Amino acid sequence: MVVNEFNNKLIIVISGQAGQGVSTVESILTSILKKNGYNVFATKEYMSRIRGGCNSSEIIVSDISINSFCDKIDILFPLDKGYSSHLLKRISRDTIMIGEKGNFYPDHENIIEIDFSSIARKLGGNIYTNIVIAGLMLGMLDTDISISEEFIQGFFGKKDNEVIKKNIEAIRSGMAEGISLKQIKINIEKKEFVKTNLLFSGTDSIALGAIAGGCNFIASYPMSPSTGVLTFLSQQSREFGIIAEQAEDEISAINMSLGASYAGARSMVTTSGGGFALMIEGVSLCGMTETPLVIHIGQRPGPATGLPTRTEQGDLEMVLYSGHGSFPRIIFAPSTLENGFCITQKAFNLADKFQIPVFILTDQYFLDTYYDIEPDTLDIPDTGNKSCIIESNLDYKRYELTINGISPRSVPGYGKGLVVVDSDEHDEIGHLTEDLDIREEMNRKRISKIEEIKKAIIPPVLLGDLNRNYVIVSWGSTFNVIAEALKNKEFKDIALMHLIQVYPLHDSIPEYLKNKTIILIENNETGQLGRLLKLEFGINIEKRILKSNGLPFSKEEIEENLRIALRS
Amino acid sequence: MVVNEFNNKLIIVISGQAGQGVSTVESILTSILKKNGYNVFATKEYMSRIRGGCNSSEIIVSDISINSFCDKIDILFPLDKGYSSHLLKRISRDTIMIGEKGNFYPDHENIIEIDFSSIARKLGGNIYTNIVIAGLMLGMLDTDISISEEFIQGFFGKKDNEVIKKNIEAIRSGMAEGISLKQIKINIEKKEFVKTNLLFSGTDSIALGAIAGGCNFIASYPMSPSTGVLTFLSQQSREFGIIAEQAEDEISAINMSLGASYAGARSMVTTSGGGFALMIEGVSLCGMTETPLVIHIGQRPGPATGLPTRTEQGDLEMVLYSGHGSFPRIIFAPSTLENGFCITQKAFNLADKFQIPVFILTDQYFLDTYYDIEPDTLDIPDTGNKSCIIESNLDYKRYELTINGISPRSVPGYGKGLVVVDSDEHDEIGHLTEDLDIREEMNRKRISKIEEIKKAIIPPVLLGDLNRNYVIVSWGSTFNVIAEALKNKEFKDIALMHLIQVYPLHDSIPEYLKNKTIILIENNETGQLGRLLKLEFGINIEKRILKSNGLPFSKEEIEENLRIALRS
Amino acid sequence: MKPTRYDLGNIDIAWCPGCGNYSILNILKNALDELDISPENLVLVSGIGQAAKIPHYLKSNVFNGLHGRSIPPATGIKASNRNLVVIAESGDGCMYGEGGNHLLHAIRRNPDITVVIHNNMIYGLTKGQASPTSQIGFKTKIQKDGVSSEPFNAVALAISLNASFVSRAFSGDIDKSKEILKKAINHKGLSIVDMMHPCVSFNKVNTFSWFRENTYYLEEDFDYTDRLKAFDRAIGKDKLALGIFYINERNAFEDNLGIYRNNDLPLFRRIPDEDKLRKLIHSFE
Amino acid sequence: MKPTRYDLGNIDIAWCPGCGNYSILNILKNALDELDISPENLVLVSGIGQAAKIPHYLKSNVFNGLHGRSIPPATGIKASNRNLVVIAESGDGCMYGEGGNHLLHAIRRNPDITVVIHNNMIYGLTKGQASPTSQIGFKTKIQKDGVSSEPFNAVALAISLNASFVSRAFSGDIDKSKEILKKAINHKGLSIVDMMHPCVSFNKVNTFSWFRENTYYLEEDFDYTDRLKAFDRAIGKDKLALGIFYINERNAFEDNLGIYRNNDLPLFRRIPDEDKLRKLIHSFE
Ligand SMILES: Cc1ncc(C[n+]2csc(CCOP(=O)(O)OP(=O)(O)O)c2C)c(N)n1
Ligand SMILES: Cc1ncc(C[n+]2csc(CCOP(=O)(O)OP(=O)(O)O)c2C)c(N)n1
Ligand code: SF4
Ligand code: SF4
Ligand SMILES: [Mg+2]
Ligand SMILES: [Mg+2]
Repeated sequence: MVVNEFNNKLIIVISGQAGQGVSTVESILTSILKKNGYNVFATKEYMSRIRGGCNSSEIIVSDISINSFCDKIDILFPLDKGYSSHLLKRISRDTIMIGEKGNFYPDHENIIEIDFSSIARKLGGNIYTNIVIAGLMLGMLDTDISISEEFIQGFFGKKDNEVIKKNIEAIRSGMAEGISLKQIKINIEKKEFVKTNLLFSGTDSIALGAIAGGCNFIASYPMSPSTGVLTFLSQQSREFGIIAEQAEDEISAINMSLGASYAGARSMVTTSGGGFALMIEGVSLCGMTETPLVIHIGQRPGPATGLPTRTEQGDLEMVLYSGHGSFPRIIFAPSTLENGFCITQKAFNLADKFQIPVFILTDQYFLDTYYDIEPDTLDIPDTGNKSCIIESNLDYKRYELTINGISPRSVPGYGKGLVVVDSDEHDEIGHLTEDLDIREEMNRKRISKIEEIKKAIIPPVLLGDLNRNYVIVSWGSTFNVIAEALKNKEFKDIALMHLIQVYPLHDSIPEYLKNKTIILIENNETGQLGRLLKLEFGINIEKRILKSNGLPFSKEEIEENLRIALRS
Repeated sequence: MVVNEFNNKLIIVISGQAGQGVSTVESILTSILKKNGYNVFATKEYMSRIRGGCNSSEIIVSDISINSFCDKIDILFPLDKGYSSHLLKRISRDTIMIGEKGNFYPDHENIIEIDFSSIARKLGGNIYTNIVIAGLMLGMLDTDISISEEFIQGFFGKKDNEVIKKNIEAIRSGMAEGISLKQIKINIEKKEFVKTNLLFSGTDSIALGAIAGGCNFIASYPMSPSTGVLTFLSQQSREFGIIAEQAEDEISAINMSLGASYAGARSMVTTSGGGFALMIEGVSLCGMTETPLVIHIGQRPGPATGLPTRTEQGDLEMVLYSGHGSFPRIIFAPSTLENGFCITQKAFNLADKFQIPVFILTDQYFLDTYYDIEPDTLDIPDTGNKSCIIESNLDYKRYELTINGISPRSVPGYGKGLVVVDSDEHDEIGHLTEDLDIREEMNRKRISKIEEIKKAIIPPVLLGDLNRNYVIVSWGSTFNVIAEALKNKEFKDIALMHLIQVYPLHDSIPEYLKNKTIILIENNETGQLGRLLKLEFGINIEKRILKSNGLPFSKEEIEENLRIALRS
Repeated sequence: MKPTRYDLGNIDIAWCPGCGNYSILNILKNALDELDISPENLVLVSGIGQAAKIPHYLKSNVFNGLHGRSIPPATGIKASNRNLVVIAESGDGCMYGEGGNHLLHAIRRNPDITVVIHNNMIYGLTKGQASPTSQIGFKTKIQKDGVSSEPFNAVALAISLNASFVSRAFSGDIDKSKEILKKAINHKGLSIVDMMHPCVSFNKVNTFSWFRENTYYLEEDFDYTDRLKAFDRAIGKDKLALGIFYINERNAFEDNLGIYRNNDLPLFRRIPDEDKLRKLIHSFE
Repeated sequence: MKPTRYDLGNIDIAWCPGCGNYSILNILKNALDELDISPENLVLVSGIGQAAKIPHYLKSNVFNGLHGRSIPPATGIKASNRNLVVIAESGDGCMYGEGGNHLLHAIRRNPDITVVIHNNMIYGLTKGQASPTSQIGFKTKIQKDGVSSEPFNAVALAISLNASFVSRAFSGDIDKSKEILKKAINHKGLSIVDMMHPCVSFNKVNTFSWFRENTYYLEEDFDYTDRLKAFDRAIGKDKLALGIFYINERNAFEDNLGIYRNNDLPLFRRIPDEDKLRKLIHSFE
């Protein structure tokens, strides 16, 4: 018997048709493992359909945080005989496949046949198959059955006791199988503190951050992969006093949210590229009326409908230049889950302060990725006194000309004044004007806010010391995977400059990049951040690692490409 | 008696409330003067209202083409006592005001009082006032009454003879006044060939160019200043077999036009920035489905509704980055009326050839400007055989992979094949796919068309020889006014590089600009073309002449700013 | 015109002399006055067009947004602060053309706002193209051969969507229209007032006297709770009926929102609950 | 399922097993077959959603456009080539939600196209949010407290807009629905088929048996030229009527276009007239 030993880290992939419950296994397994003290990471890739096709989830169990997608698969659980070509490419000879006869990749040798279905049927039906598989992994790893039981109780909480009992039995049966599997040995240390770590997804991080930022209004139209934020806030609607409305279309969504903000709500929209395209006139209205708004865009590959359930960092330029006319904006792209929480919170505060649209660019990969984080990395600030809204007096002027361009903002019904906003060019009160001198003043006022905004730019995240010869430049969701790849000693001459605020850019950037060989890494076709660096700072980038087939970068892919970059 | 003498050139401005007929005087006067052999130019500025306020038209009569807006006013006809502040600034002590008591600018001395209304009333009513004023100018200049008569007959063609008679009388009365005005002497030579010159506006040039380009479908939603193109094509609908449909909104407009194009129409839309914002998802659909489309954008100042009837060159970046995902596009910005005609025609042919969106960026100033041009500058090509549409056979594949990325395009009902197009990522036939390898191939195919497109880039227009130290860079509607300013000998060290195709950029550009001091002139806030030059070629521009108060550059303003640029 | 507390003094009004919009402004001010709504508590929301300029001509809070998009912000405003009286006003092109989808779904959603459509059966500000309500055969520069689309019947449409309050008025009848408007504003839920008015500059067909000749009022005792009868009158071919067609009392959108069940405060007066947030975060352990 | 000439062979269909969409595909193919429409002459236009994938599952020309935007391209296609049979098919979210404005104005415009709405009363592809047709109280992850908006009644709405052909069908009744669809396709002008179907994955309320229990057919001799009666049936509270509600014969959009008066050719076969262009240019002298 060949014994496969896994130390410190194990990469599991579960694949199957949409509707077979790949996601269920993922969420059960990651939760229970984390509660046992294992670091976990999970991400999924899936087709744009409800049943059939081939989806997969990757789960990494480890003894330190490894929060990045890997190509390598240690153990694959195929729930079905279909594989998408991109999954096939990741299966090596060493990959152990565990599953039922008929589901294995034809020529694969490293297989362990377990008839999950028959175990499940014994328990009462095929529906327990997933739980048995989860149980198997829980048995192979060192886990405490009481934790599993408690979790299962919570997970199926609303169902009757019979259901819960059956599922616990399924876990137990799976565990028994797992414990008896002697061909695989897993040595991963558990840590006490991890048990109380938080485990949530990118979607959760944005939605939680919104709540922390005081969000109490969201109007949006469903669109993958951004819908989860709306769903989350809907679920918390009563608890936190949030109006969460599904609009008839994206145009309505942004205009409703602007109305709400005008009336004093902290409001946001969530959408993806195609839906955002429809909001662009509204962005311009936001800029013209100086109404605070947070716009979350979960990016996915285009053009048009493109690949609805895949990932890409392709909307930066569209967002940057969205809306006719000149007005300031801020664009954030969170790097980690902690950061997603903090940035979103900050977005609301800055939108309010500067009275501008603040964008948060995530992507399918970011939103669908889960891993455990330490609770105190989430900074919950004093949310009470943040609002910049003032009470108006009788001669209130919504667009009063001020030195920094920011006019004190009141809302209707708060004070004796009137709050007048207009999409036409307007005077200080807000009434429409065709006086071209006032036009120039108002245009200048709006644009001049950029100076204040620039004082608050988030500096880039830097990894590695300053005397390395190479610097990677990247942004948003690629942070973890790049940082992980850089742990490899081969790359000790490469530092990382990762941007969380992609507009306006921090002015320390050119200094850091001076006399370095820059390697640009972006999950898009043309290197949009690279173009922006060129435009803003005249920085020329020769080495570019780009990808736009709808999948995120894997750690191996980054490593491979860095090797090429170092060589060439 | 002080005699004011005007040689070679006379600048007339008529100002009045909306609804007072400023435009009527403009069109009567320019037409008749041109038919007499004078070179004429006219442009207007107006408020976003139907009655009241203050609008004005400038008419330049000259003996050589002077096709650019001037601040200077030789003679002002105030139809009303109101002046907008921007008009006031243009009135100098030398400006002669001709009009009725009460309409003059309070402290102005150089006035000629003529009671136009009472002359008009004698003829039958106030409505003849405008014609009398036109007549006055026709009398001051050397014009042939029979030409005026013939014109008036055509102009009021559909009305009864009495109306025509009265109007001719009004012209005569005005002329008599004009001839007797001895304080003004005008010496402008007439030229025989000018009589048969064409006189039309920017709007006309685009619409005529569309017809020449084979346009037979336009769906659009009214929006200043772009509506005229839809109106023109509607008027010619029967004559040229053009479907001209007013859509319920801009989203419908672009999607209807894409449907038409898919079925084999040569189609276009016309809109302005705010309406275009709503079309952006459609632009992405155009890129993804590779459906030819011409998009005309009459630019006006933003953000949002902004200044609806004013001018700006502010939409370049929005257009350039419009639509999520990567796909090629062409952006034109016509410089002159002749060019508007030719470029629009070309736009249809290139859209068809490359199966991409082709943009035409004009602006209110361009669209509302008239001047006479020689007929043979309009190149009417062999319109018959231009279509690239092929008949399909049974195994037709709409997205067949080819070397240059361009797949032969058929239309439904033409041949035995089926034409399948999809906004999702698709295979060669056109059916939706989630095969990520095909995705990469298709993405590459679409993007690769840019190579073919680059072979056909229109080189920049160059004025002045290559060894001058300064080069102005500009684009679109500013051409004439800059060229006019450069005639001034002060600027003999300044050459002009003017772009008609603003994307993709011609690769000769950096060569021309090497070792020169560049002066960027753009009618927008941030110098958008300048940014594009920086991005594409790394060209840094220090001297920038920008304007965004809603008015076009005047010749004097260009001169003044060039002087500053040379000094600093 | 009797002075009201909404008067802005000597302002430049961009409407053409003789336009029906002046009467609508008058009707609006008087209705508000009689309902005793204070300017600080009033929000007028509009889109773009000649009609849409109305908020600039009286004392009120104003959200003058995009063409076609007056109803969504009005909905957002009312939901965020139920104490405000929110009126969305715009032209027929704005509300029925560009904004058609919002009207449709707002009727379903039923926020407690009043929607006043200045219906001059034409696009005024863009100089005379057909609007959705232009009659068949109506000729314009763009509709050269005359309009061929079925005119949009907002009253019938609203009834088909089971709207909460549906009415039609004519700017020429100041008093009657004022009464209709007052009822519309007082009505809890979305109220529609299709306010017909002449455009003297571009619509030479549907003139003041055309409206006089082609309209009549629903009987005093007309049963506006009968949906079918209301529909019958709405599609009447001879003359356009004026008055209140249909009232369907239902909960307003805001009142269905969970967030107001235990807390009446408008959103801008609320402070986020940190403890709850901490608890929520801990639930991810 | 009997084989038809529209079959594409062994293709991967992305619908869930048991979904009503399969029946609709079947109904469509058979209707087309019986009407003897050749695939080359047929254009299927759709938006985005589960329903909107249908054009990929049969032999036809296809324009699979954007979410909510199937009707405008269908209109443009038919106008540009009247010889084509043009059918727009998409989900209820696509047609009634995102695309509501186009539906509204297309009914007014009346192009000769058939509009089939796959109405499963839910957003399928985006995993189960309420659609405009979801019933009051219907709960989803987003509509946590249940839908509170009045459900969208497309049949009533279409009648209120004086649509040319208005019908409702149920995917479970293959033969009856096929007959309705055939009449819709044959009808000259815009025909609406509100095709109800169960979504087995997300709509656990409006199931196959729910439809069976909550629908009935209009009588054989129902007078579909009576607009008021049609409306009465459309708003019926007890059960949903199926069948043809209303037919209003009027000219189709394309037939009103001047361009076809003396020339029958589709646009792609026409050559621009240079002489006329020269003449037009000279008119500016
Ligand atoms: C997105 C967009 N499209 C088009 C326009 C141009 N536009 C301004 S007002 C108007 C129509 C006005 O008609 P209506 O709403 O009936 O108002 P009226 O002027 O007749 O009162 C249009 C098309 C615009 N401002 N924005
Ligand atoms: C502009 C835009 N907004 C949102 C989406 C996301 N989206 C895709 S399908 C869909 C709704 C599907 O519902 P429906 O039209 O009823 O079709 P079904 O899946 O139920 O057949 C949505 C919201 C999109 N593709 N484009
Ligand atoms: S254009 Fe018509 S509607 Fe507009 S202000 Fe003038 S008369 Fe009134
Ligand atoms: S999600 Fe619903 S509508 Fe879509 S295919 Fe599945 S069952 Fe059918
Ligand atoms: Mg109107
Ligand atoms: Mg649906």
